[in-house]
Amino acid sequence: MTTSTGEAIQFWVLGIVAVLGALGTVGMRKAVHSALCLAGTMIVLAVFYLAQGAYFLGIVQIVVYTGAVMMLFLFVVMLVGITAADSLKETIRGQRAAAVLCGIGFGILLIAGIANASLHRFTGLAQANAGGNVEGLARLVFTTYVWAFEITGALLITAAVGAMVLTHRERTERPATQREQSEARVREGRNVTPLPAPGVFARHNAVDVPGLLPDGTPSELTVNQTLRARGQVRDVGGEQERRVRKLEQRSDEYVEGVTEGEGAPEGGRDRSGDNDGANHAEGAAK
Amino acid sequence: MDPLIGALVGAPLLGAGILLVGGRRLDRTGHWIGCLWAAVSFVIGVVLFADLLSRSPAQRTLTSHLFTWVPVAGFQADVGFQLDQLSMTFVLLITGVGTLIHIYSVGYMEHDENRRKFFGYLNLFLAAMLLLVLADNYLLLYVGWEGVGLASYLLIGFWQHKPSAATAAKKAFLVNRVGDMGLSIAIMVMFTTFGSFAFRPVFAHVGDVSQGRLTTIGLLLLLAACGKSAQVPLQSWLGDAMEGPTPVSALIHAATMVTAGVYLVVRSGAIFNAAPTAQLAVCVVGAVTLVFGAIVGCAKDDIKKALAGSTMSQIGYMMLAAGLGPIGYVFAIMHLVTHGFFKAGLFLGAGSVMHGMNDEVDMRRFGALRTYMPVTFVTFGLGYLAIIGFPGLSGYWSKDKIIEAAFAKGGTEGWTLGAVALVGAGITAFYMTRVMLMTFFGDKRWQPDAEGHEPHPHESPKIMTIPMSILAFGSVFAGGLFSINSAFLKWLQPVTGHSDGHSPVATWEITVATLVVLILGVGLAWQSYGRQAVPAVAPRGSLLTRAARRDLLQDDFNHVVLVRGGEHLTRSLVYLDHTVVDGAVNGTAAGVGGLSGRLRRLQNGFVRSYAVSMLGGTAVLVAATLLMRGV
Amino acid sequence: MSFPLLTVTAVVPAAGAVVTAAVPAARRTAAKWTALAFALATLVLAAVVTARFSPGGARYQLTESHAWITAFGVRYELGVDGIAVVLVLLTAVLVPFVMLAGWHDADPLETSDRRWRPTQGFFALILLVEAMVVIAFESTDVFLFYVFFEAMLIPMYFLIGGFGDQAGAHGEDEQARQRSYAAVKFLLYNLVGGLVMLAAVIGLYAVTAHQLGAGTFSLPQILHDRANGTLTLSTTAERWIFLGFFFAFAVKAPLWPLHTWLPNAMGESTAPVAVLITAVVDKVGTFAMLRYCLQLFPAASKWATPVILVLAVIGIIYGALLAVGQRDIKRLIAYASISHFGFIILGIFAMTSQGQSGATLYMVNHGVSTAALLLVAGFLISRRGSRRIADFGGVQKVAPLLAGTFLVGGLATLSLPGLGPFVSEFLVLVGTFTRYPALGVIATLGIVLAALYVLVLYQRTMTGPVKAGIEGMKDLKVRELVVVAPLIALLLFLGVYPKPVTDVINPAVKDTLSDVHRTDPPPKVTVPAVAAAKENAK
Amino acid sequence: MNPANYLYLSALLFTIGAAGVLIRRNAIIVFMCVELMLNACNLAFVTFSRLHGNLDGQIIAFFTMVVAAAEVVVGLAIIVTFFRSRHSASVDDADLMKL
Repeated sequence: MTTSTGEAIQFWVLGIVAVLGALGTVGMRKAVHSALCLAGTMIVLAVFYLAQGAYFLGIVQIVVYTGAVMMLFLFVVMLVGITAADSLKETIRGQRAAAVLCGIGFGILLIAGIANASLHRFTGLAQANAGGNVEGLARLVFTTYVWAFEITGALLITAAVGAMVLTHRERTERPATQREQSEARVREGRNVTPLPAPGVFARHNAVDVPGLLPDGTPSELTVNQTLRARGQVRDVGGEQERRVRKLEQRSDEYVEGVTEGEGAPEGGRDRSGDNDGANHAEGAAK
Repeated sequence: MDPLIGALVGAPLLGAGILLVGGRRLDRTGHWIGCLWAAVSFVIGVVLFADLLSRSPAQRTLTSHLFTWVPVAGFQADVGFQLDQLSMTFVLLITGVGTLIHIYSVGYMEHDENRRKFFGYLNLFLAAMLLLVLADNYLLLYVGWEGVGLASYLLIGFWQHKPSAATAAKKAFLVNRVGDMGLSIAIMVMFTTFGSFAFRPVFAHVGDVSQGRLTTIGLLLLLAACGKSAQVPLQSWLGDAMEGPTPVSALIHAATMVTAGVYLVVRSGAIFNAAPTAQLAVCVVGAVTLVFGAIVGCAKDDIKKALAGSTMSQIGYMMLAAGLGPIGYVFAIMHLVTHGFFKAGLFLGAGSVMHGMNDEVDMRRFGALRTYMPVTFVTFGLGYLAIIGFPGLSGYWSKDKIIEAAFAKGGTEGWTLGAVALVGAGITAFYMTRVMLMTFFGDKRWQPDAEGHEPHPHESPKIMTIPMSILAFGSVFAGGLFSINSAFLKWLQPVTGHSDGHSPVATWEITVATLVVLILGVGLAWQSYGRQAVPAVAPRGSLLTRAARRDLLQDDFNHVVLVRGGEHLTRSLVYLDHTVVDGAVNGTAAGVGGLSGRLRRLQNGFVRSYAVSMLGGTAVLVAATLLMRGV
Repeated sequence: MSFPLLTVTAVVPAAGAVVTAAVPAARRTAAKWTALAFALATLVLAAVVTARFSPGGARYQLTESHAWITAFGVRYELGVDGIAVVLVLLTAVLVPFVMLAGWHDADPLETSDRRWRPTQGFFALILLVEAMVVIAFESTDVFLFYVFFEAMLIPMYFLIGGFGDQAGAHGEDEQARQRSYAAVKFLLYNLVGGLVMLAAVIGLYAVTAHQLGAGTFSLPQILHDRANGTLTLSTTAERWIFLGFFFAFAVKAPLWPLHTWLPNAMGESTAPVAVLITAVVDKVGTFAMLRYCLQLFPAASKWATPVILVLAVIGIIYGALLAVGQRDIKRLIAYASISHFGFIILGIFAMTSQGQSGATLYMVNHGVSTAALLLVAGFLISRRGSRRIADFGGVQKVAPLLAGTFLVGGLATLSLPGLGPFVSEFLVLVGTFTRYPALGVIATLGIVLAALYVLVLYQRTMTGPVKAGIEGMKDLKVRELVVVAPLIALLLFLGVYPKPVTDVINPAVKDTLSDVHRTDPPPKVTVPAVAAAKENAK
Repeated sequence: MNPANYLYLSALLFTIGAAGVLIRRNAIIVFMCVELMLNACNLAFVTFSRLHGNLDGQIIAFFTMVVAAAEVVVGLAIIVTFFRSRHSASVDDADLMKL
């Protein structure tokens, strides 16, 4: 007993996708990417559900899993951020080998088990879904499985409460006022002034663009530390310096073009502090 | 009349209950309550006696079945009583002497704050003893048997604050237990043999049982008798038992309880008659003890211990007689009764002396008391004459008959036993004279007691002397009265049966011989204790004397072999239990601990490695299931 | 569907445990009274059970049967035969006394901590144990029995480990160490036993499942199927399963040489708990030998009898000798108990009606007598604050009542005629003697040794001059009298008129013997015993 | 095509998920892998329900989803708290279970 060819094609195509997604979930270095891969696999599974006449489940799969659960994942990923844990380097000796071994062995056994299971009886969901899949499920849920259903309801509530309890952080002491913070800064003598804002001498003042010190080197202080932690600080130091050089060069040319006269002091004024010594020298020469 | 039999036992039991449960509030009246219940049982006894006399000798057996005690399949134990002439005799002796001694004790224990308890115990003893002699089956008899043991334990150890008393009590109970073991095994053998242990069925079927079994039963019963009646080899407790108050020694360790063994043998006559070997054993034990006790009696300076030795010896006579079979049973009992009178009298006398001498017991510190306590002197003297078998007095009638019977057994056995009995009579005369002389004659050897009080000997109060006098009366005339056209014999015959063995020696010859021996004994005693003064401290004495002072080293033997050995055994067992039995277990535990210590390494705490093992396990399980399906 | 009397009898104490545990920490006395009330209610129920039980009626009465774990044919089956009834009653009788005796044992030393509630725990645990023991006695389903046989270890563990008396021979912490050691030892011993039994139980299931199609644990059904031949155990299988069961019971009982946990457990725990151990919980072991080993595996029992009997006799003598050698009052009593358990097991496996009736009766008597002796000993120990015999002496002078009751308890222990234990001990001895004379005689030595250790104990503790530390000793209080007096009365009653009990026991024993296909050896001379009795009665 | 293939697929996915759980250290990813395994099971359930022609399989799958959702909520909450306390999301940092 087999299924329609269309389904077969769909299976083979999407099946591969699903497997790739799964592998990606396991293999991707960054959690975000893993999450996306997983989402993909889930969608594929949803399609399979639909294809197998489990319409309700298919939809639920998309809505609940890819919709809610995976988003929750992504959310947490953002919250937690990238840590050293993301490296794929193994730390426990022999762990990976054992894992792969067990995995393969288990998989083979599982498949072997399915292989020699007698799966020849194949009654489609034709008349089970006769009254509509959803209605069918509903009938079961509210008759045979009503008790389990209620329990799961309770479970969900409990889970929600539990999550709140876990994540809720009790503030033990009064938050420090701005004044106190500044006083603390003075006391400790580290960057007494407010932190420099990012984006100084910047084409645009995006958060991930570090501010530059007068010599044009980017200051890490100016960037949100999360970004720093993730190493997502945009590398702009070199470019800016180059632009400063260009500027000076052009101004020099302009000074030469104008020759002696009123242009010089502008030039001198224009020149940044490191040329002062030269000015004095010239002054002395006169 | 049957319910009365129950009442006979019940009365003192009730008394004991009242006194022991009643508590301190009865302290002032307790002793009278005790006497009352004892007297009640005596009265009942007399009534029953009258009833028996009114019947024809054949119908003189009353039985009353109270209730079924332990019914289990074939094992039917009943609480039932059987009152026949034999029991009756004992009942009268026990209740009679018992009551007298109750009354005596009122005076003797006057200054003891636990007097109520004392009377409670005495009543308890009466009840148990009556149960013993009235039971109609061996198991119930066993109850009484151990009951008297308990009472004796409580009374010997009555002054529990004295370590010696406590030890003596314990010793008595333990030695008795050894005997009791014999009795209980005997009961088991009876049960396996006859399917019952009640007197009637057992005695009825003695005929159809192999002699070997009967001998076994007989010997076991003898063991029990040895324990209770302080016969060799289980006699060692009696001497120490004198730690108890003197009335106790008089009642329990002279008149009644110690004679229970004789009762047992006579009661089981049917069995013994059919087992000559056992009978011979009884005779031998009796004869040996007879001499043993007599020798011990000669050496002791403690008046009570000397009397205790004498008691052993006299019971030896009874056992000997009982062992002789139908010839002797009657005389055994008769001697038992007369002995009950005069020995109780002697003990009460001794008690009265101690009462006057600040509880001094060492005869070497007495002397010349006859003038200070005349009544005691007279009663004690009569008792003395009775026990040495002075012609006409009780002892004469019973003891001569026994010696006669011993000879009548015939053959070498007969001669030996007879000779022993004869010699015994002589020694008896010797040590009793010794006691008499050292206590009442000679010069004063009084010494201040531990607190330094000078003794002021004085006659005991009436309440003590009256019972003594009555007993003295008994010890003078009982034997004679019994022997008037052998009334006692006729009375007991239906129960014990009797056969006149023809003795190889004529009666008058024996009487003469006895008298001769008697005079020899007295003379010898006079020679050594009457003529020259008694040293206040005991001379070292001959080897035999020293041995005799130590109960012929019996105690030393027990101490070395049983006590020391036992201690070592238990100590080593305790050690073994701790090291070997327990050690094995703990060793295993330690091993497991070490192993787990190794395995613990696997627990590196990383969730993932645990997960690996889980997956591996699952894989194995799947594999297993698949294989199972494959099979 | 009649009223589930047996279930209720077990449920009431269980509920009592819950209620007691729920009593607020501050209301200690309230908790005690609640617990006592529930215990008494249980006693009433047990009495009702006994009254409703008709000796000589159906073998198992007041039966209840519901499916429990249908997959494994485990049923919730209750039913009592004569033996069970007696033991249930014994348990129900003893527990209130245990509670009264331990009235102050679990009072916290300092009540500063409001949440600390040892008292509630103590009494709740006792009730819990009672409930489990009762159900174990009542169950006729092997698996159900097994579950509670094991489960009762847990509360016992906490009772032993959690509530030792402050009277050790050593320092405070050393004593705590000893106590936890004892508790763990108790637990491990019995768990090991239980494990072996579990294997046997599974084996039994396998056999039944294989032969009857559907596996069952129901005792009546198995007996029935054996009877009509649909179920036949192969010799080897029967022997292995028997050994599995017997091992567990022998540990619990305990039988030499599996006894070493008992002295520790009894020595370190408080007297009431010790009573609970030896007089209540251990009885489950001997009871189970009688019910499961003999009834389920008659052939194997007969096969193992010689060894078991020898072990039992060794236990009798060995226990008694060690008791003589002890320096600690409670350990002495513990070893005495080992000796007595030897008697019980001897009686059970002698396989004569006297032996088994005697053994059952012995369980009752031993329960009562040991309770009396131990509880008085407990009062003594709590007064002196020490368990060492050497610390006592001359008590009878200052506390005569205490000494007297102690003596009575001791006399019961050495089975003095007129007190309960004598009857049972003698029955056991006779029962043994009729079939194995030699063993009977050796066992009889035990009564001499019993006298030895009891009297030595009494002499060293009670008599002689008053020792230092004893002078001010108070005599028994009213509460303590209320505990001891009834027990002593009970001992007297059982000694003088045990007929009511034996009448209940005998039919059950008869059935058991017929299961084992054993009959009493007939007397050499065929005097029909009844006829003898009659002849004797007239 | 034999619908049994769906089962093979689910077995494959399950195994991959399992392997992931064992290999990855980032708690979140581990968690995702668990989800993957659950989904694989669901697929099997649905397929079985189709094979047997009744909806019970789907019901079970449905319940699995619900429970999975609850589990995700709690699990992620745990991860977050763990990260707060340890500043790490590595499962290896939670190794207090040893000794």
